[in-house]
Amino acid sequence: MLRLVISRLVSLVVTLIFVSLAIFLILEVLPGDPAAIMLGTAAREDTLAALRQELGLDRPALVRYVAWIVGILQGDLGTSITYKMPVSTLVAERMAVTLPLSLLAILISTALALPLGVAAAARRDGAVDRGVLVFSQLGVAVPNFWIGLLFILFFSTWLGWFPAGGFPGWDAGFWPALQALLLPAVALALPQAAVLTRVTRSATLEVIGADFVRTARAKGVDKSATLRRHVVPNALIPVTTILGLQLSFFFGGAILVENVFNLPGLGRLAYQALNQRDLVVIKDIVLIFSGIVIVVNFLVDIGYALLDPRLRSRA
Amino acid sequence: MSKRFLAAALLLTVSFAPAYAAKTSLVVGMPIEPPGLDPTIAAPVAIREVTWANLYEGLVRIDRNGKVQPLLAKSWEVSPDGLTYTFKLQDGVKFHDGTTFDSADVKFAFDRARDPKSTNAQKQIFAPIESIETPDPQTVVIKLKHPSGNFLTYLGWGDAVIVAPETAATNASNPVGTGPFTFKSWTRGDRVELTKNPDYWQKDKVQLENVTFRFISDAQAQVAALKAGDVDAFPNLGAPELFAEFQKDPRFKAVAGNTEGETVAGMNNAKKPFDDVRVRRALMHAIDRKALIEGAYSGFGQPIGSFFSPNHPAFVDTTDVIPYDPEKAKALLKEAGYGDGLSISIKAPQMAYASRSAELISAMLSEVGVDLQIIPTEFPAKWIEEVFKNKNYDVTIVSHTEPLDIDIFARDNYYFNYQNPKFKELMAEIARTTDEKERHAKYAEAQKILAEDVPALFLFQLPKLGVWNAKLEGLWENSPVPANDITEVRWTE
Amino acid sequence: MASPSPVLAIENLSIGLPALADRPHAIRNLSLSIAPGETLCVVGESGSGKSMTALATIGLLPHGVEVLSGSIRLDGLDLLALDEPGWCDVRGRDVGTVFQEPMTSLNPVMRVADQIAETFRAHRLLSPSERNRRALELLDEVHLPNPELIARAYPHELSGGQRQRVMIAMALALEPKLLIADEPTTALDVTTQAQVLKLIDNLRRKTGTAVLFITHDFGVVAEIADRVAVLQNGLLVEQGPAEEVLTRPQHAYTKRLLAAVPSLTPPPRKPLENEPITLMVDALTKLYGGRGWFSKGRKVQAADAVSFDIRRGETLGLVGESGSGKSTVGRCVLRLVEPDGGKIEIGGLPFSSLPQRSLRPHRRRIQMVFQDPFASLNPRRTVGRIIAEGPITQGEDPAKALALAEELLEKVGLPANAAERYPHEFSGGQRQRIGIARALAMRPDVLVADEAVSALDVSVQAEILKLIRELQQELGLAILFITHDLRVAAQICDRVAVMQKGRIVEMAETAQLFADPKDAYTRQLLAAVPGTDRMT
Amino acid sequence: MRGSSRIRPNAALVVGGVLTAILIATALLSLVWTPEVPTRVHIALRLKGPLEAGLLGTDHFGRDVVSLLMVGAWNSLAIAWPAVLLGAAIGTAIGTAAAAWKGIADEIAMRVSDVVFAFPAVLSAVMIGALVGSGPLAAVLAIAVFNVPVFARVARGVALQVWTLDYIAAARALGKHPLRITWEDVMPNIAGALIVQVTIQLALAILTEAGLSYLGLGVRPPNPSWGRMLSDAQTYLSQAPHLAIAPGIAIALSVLGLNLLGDGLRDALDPTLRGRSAAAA
Repeated sequence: MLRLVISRLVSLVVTLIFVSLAIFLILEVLPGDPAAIMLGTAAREDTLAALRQELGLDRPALVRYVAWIVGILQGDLGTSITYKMPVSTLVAERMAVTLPLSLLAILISTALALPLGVAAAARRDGAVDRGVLVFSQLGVAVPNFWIGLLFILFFSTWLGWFPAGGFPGWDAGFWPALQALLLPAVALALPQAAVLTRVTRSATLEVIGADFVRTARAKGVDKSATLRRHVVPNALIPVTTILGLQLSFFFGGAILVENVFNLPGLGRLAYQALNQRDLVVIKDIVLIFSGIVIVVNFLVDIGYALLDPRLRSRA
Repeated sequence: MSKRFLAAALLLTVSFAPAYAAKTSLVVGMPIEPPGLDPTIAAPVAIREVTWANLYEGLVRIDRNGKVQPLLAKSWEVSPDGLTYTFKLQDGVKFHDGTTFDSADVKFAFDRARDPKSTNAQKQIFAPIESIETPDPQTVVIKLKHPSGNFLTYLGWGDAVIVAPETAATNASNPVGTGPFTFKSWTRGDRVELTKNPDYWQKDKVQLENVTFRFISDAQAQVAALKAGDVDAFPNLGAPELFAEFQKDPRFKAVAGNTEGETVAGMNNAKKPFDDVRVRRALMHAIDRKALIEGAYSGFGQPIGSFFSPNHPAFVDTTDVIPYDPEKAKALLKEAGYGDGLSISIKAPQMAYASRSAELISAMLSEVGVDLQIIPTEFPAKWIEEVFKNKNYDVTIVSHTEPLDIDIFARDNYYFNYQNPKFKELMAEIARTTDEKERHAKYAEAQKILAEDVPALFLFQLPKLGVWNAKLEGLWENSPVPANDITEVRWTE
Repeated sequence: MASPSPVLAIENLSIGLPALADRPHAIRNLSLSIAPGETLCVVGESGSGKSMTALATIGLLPHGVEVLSGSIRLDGLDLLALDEPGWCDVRGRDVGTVFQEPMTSLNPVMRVADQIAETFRAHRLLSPSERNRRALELLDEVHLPNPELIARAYPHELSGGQRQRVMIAMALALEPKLLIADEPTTALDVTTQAQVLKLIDNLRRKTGTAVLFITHDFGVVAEIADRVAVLQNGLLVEQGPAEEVLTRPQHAYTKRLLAAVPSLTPPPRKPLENEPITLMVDALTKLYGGRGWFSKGRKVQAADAVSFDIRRGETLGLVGESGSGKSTVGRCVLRLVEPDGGKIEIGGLPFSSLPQRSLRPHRRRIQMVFQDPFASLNPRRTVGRIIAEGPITQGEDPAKALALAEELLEKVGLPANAAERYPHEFSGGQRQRIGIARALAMRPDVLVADEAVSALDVSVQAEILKLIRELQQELGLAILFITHDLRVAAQICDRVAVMQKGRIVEMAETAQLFADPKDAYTRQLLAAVPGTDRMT
Repeated sequence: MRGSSRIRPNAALVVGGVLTAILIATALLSLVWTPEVPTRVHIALRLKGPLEAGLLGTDHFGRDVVSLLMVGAWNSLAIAWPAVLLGAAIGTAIGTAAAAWKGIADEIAMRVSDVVFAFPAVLSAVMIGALVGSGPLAAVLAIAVFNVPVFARVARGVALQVWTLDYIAAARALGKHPLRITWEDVMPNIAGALIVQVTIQLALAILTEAGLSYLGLGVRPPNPSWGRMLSDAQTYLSQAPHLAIAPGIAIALSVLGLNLLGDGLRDALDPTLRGRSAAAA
């Protein structure tokens, strides 16, 4: 187990280094001078030069890369070019929206998908199964931002039940904040829930057909206990992997959904920072995004091993 | 039925109850969040819309009619040669951190702004300054190298507000000025909160206790926030297509005013075929400004024929100089040698007004045989790089939101690549002219030159679509400078 | 028939298959009965319906397969009339079941003790702590060493034999009246098989449980059965006491099946002394594992200084249990797996020292026939193309190669028009013939047959063995015949090498090895071959 | 019966095939005919509801929504197809090569695909848009980049399985070069899985394209695209909800069709179902 963790950790670090290099190189060749962008159309050459120096843009690329990485290792994400404040603070504020949003979405998606998938598989070709099939096909086909638009149309414009967007902040209280995140989270969750339902269903079906399930039934274990004790624990294994992979979709989707619902989240920040060429912020956010995805997949691997004793003892 | 009526009546009483106590808080909506809160080190308009006149004050201010008024300077004298300005400062003014405001602060603020290392976005304001003297704490004497006709006006802008040496470095995230409100908090991506400055030097003018600026970029969300009462005022609503609803709604006041934003389709005057004035005029003739405004801005916004804000006293209407006339356009194109058609491109930023205008212009030009390809170019990053810096474009489109910026057509190396010695000379004269009347006459002449020469396709003045609670008073209808001055805003009842 | 009050009585049972299947019935009008303490072997080839009978008895027929008529009575109780809770009551308590696949029949994420305890739990018997205690006792009863350790283990940590013991422990936990064993030893090595068969037999004697034992292997039948029922395509063709059926079969099918079981007595040996040595293998070594940064430790010595040679026209058998390294040796000899050391010469060609690139033109000299008739033929190519491919690769004209392929097809007993068809249109035995034709198309000097008949039913097996013998005679092939089945080895090999843990422990002429094994392991293997006392 | 002809039609295949055929037919038809010129601006007719002007009304420039949707179908496919095919070609090459040679090459290929996977697709698309200029090329590249690791993994996964099969060992024993084995023996047997993946990725590509043009990164205006129609519609949500509903349904039906087609093909081509009957064991 320890060996597995160490080998995974090494590959995690290697991947992170690759990712950070990739991010840095891409941003190096990105057209657009942050200084010129900040100062706008009225800027003069000497002002620009002064700003470039202030931002450290005149140093060689390697120095900036090393400085960036060293800074991150020391917990210093640098200072935003446009906001003139520590990126860590900026990110922390935005994270307070995106993280709950993603977690809520994952929660909704999982809470919807697991029972539906298992129920559909338990009674294959039954009414539930057919319903689930339709749901999963439609869910996958519908863009999350369009669901968001429709939600706004129905729940905000026509019914007036929910705010059309925006985020009151956690200061405004837990419920108002949660309410503002609910529709976006559902919009974000539905397509992924559809995917997850399908995965759960087929994983469950596969396990239901396994020999050991027949063994359990032959022992006299009834259907529901077999499902609970034998089928679901084994079906969960592939489902966790998909959940890990989906995280990247949740973050990617967050950019769109945050735009639709006007949420001050990390995705919007990334999009704005890119338009403003706030290189410091973009670098950090992309690294954070991909870092989270990589770390979560690492955790999924470990979790996988915890769920599956066969992997636990191997390596 | 009667039961329901009773319930409704009860509800009404309940909901009206708090309104009797004079409301002292205000939530102002803005489409764009400022990237920082120091207008003296960065360009974005949103910075000024939060801070100018609310947090920071300058020696003078621009009022809602575009006129220069005294502020931190209670009076001033200008020497006859236009080179020496002597300002008398207000007494008893304090910065939010408790330090006293005096002439040393003025000197510090202006020296900081004109320092070579300064990143002030309007350094040309300070360029003419020869020296700043502070004979006593209440007097500032500024000597200029050469006369600057608009010097006083410039000092009313956000770029020239007075900051204190103790706090200047951190103003971007923790602003300290002399204004009627003090900074309370900033939730990035969402809101900036201000509270009343208890030590403000003209405290009596201020009615509000708390002011919140909320940043809502999405138009639907702006409307929803207004209707839900989450936001009391949206001085510049992002969605013209939704503005009409508010005009009909008695709960709101909806005013379409003017901004300083001239929306123009700039052309690369150094590049063929735009070096030929016949082509430029032909393109101008091909554009139906009324339809354009209808399609791009739901009919709001004033058509312009030159590059000058209707807010300014020197404005003249030049839309008739080159009116919509597709036949004339075709004829001119033929004359210029493009009778068989012309294929050009427009680099259009992503802002709705710009991309929509580009689509409409493309459609209009196709009627006179010009194929205009649209190349989306994100603003500011890509636009500044490709269009503004490298001048790698045929046609582009943006709104120039700085006040009184007609002189950009006189600048060398500006992205239009426009060279007109006569116009340049006129601008130089204006700078030297201290007499207001004379200056205005020359501005009128300049407007006519541009209208005839068409260095850019002059389209419309960006409107200021203000919507606010009908019970609010004191908000600006036009914006001669980018600002949300809330000093004297109050709730009636 | 045997006893007035049978434990299990199946009468006129018919089981229907889904619409798309190749026949309408899995079982037709089957009647069987088992007396207390009796072992009934149901024997038949694949597809005979024997497993369906077992599954019907515990009410777990697969989706789409249904009982059409007939009755199944357990101690007088009409099983087919039971509802779901009723079935749950019967399963585990009255009928215990052991399935074929030890690798997949236990829940991989549940500890062994919990899986055994679950049998009690399902029937609401005993307290949790008592269940665990009983689980330990049961593990001990099935002779598992270290019951405490095994109880805490997960299935993957046990060997196949250990898992089958766990399965048996589980099946017998509630002392059922009937034990159903569905091919419980088929996936096991021969020595393990012997132990498990003995265990089942002992437990039956001890508890008096009736056993329904399903198998395809007459050796196993001979070892364990009191009575035998022979199934062919869902029909019962013969039934009777084991002694009678094995020695005096009545039905033609039973006779054919019994005749196809290879004898342990080898045929007379061929004179080979004057033939030249075609394949020479010297000190072949292969070590698995040790690759990657962190996977040190798990190293397996799959081949440890293996040396042998084969003469023209000779067959050398390589026998051993799973994991003995015999397949690795086979693949190393072809250099499909790169050996770590040692020398391979084919007719004087230094086969082991050539780099892969210059090896390719010489590959025709040694060819292979594989075990799995389904995985060894590319499903997307026509049979003709599959056979002609080798010569074409070696530069033969395609048209000629295809003509040759048709000739070869006839030679291996398939019609020439088979060349235009695809592999899935053929049965397992036919596919093995195609695989042989593919190898022969290269005109090889050496043929390696890796468990080439292991996946086939006995009747088919006999035909393929005959074909190989004939071809060898005609073409003078040197054959390395890898098998785990000593009966097969006895019939086809001139000499036999016994492998254990990567080494050849004994190599001798077949007759001599079977008559007078020198090595202890060889003796153990021979002793474990089932059915030796009732069949030769 | 031949191997290639053993495609069993099923409901998903039929419905998916029909929907996809309609999508492709509409796209192709838009090249030669649309009810109105899709770029023709008609300010006087702006924001008309369905049937007030044209079948599905007009947008904020008075353009005919049906015509826009039709050309949008073409543009959607014109980005999705090349992007997926490009990604599939490169990814399959990488994946099959990794499976054939294993070892270090395999390790590197998989690490790189991890890196690409770690980037949220939309974010990398925005970055590519910033790099090559937002437009169809950026969208194609961005979607292709994301498809490379997908296909590399799928191809590697199934190819590795195929490489363990005995017919590959047989082919090696015949002296075939690994490249030739990959081409003749591996490719035909992983083609089914790849085709299924192509349809699924096409569906995803249409979704991604819509997302990108929603953010203003796809096809250039005035050339219509479904995603941009949605983003334009957002500001007119209360006045003209049909503008938001029509393109969404177009996207959903296209994606649904391709997904169903993929599922149907998977069932029809599944090698585990082939040659296996429900015979008694």
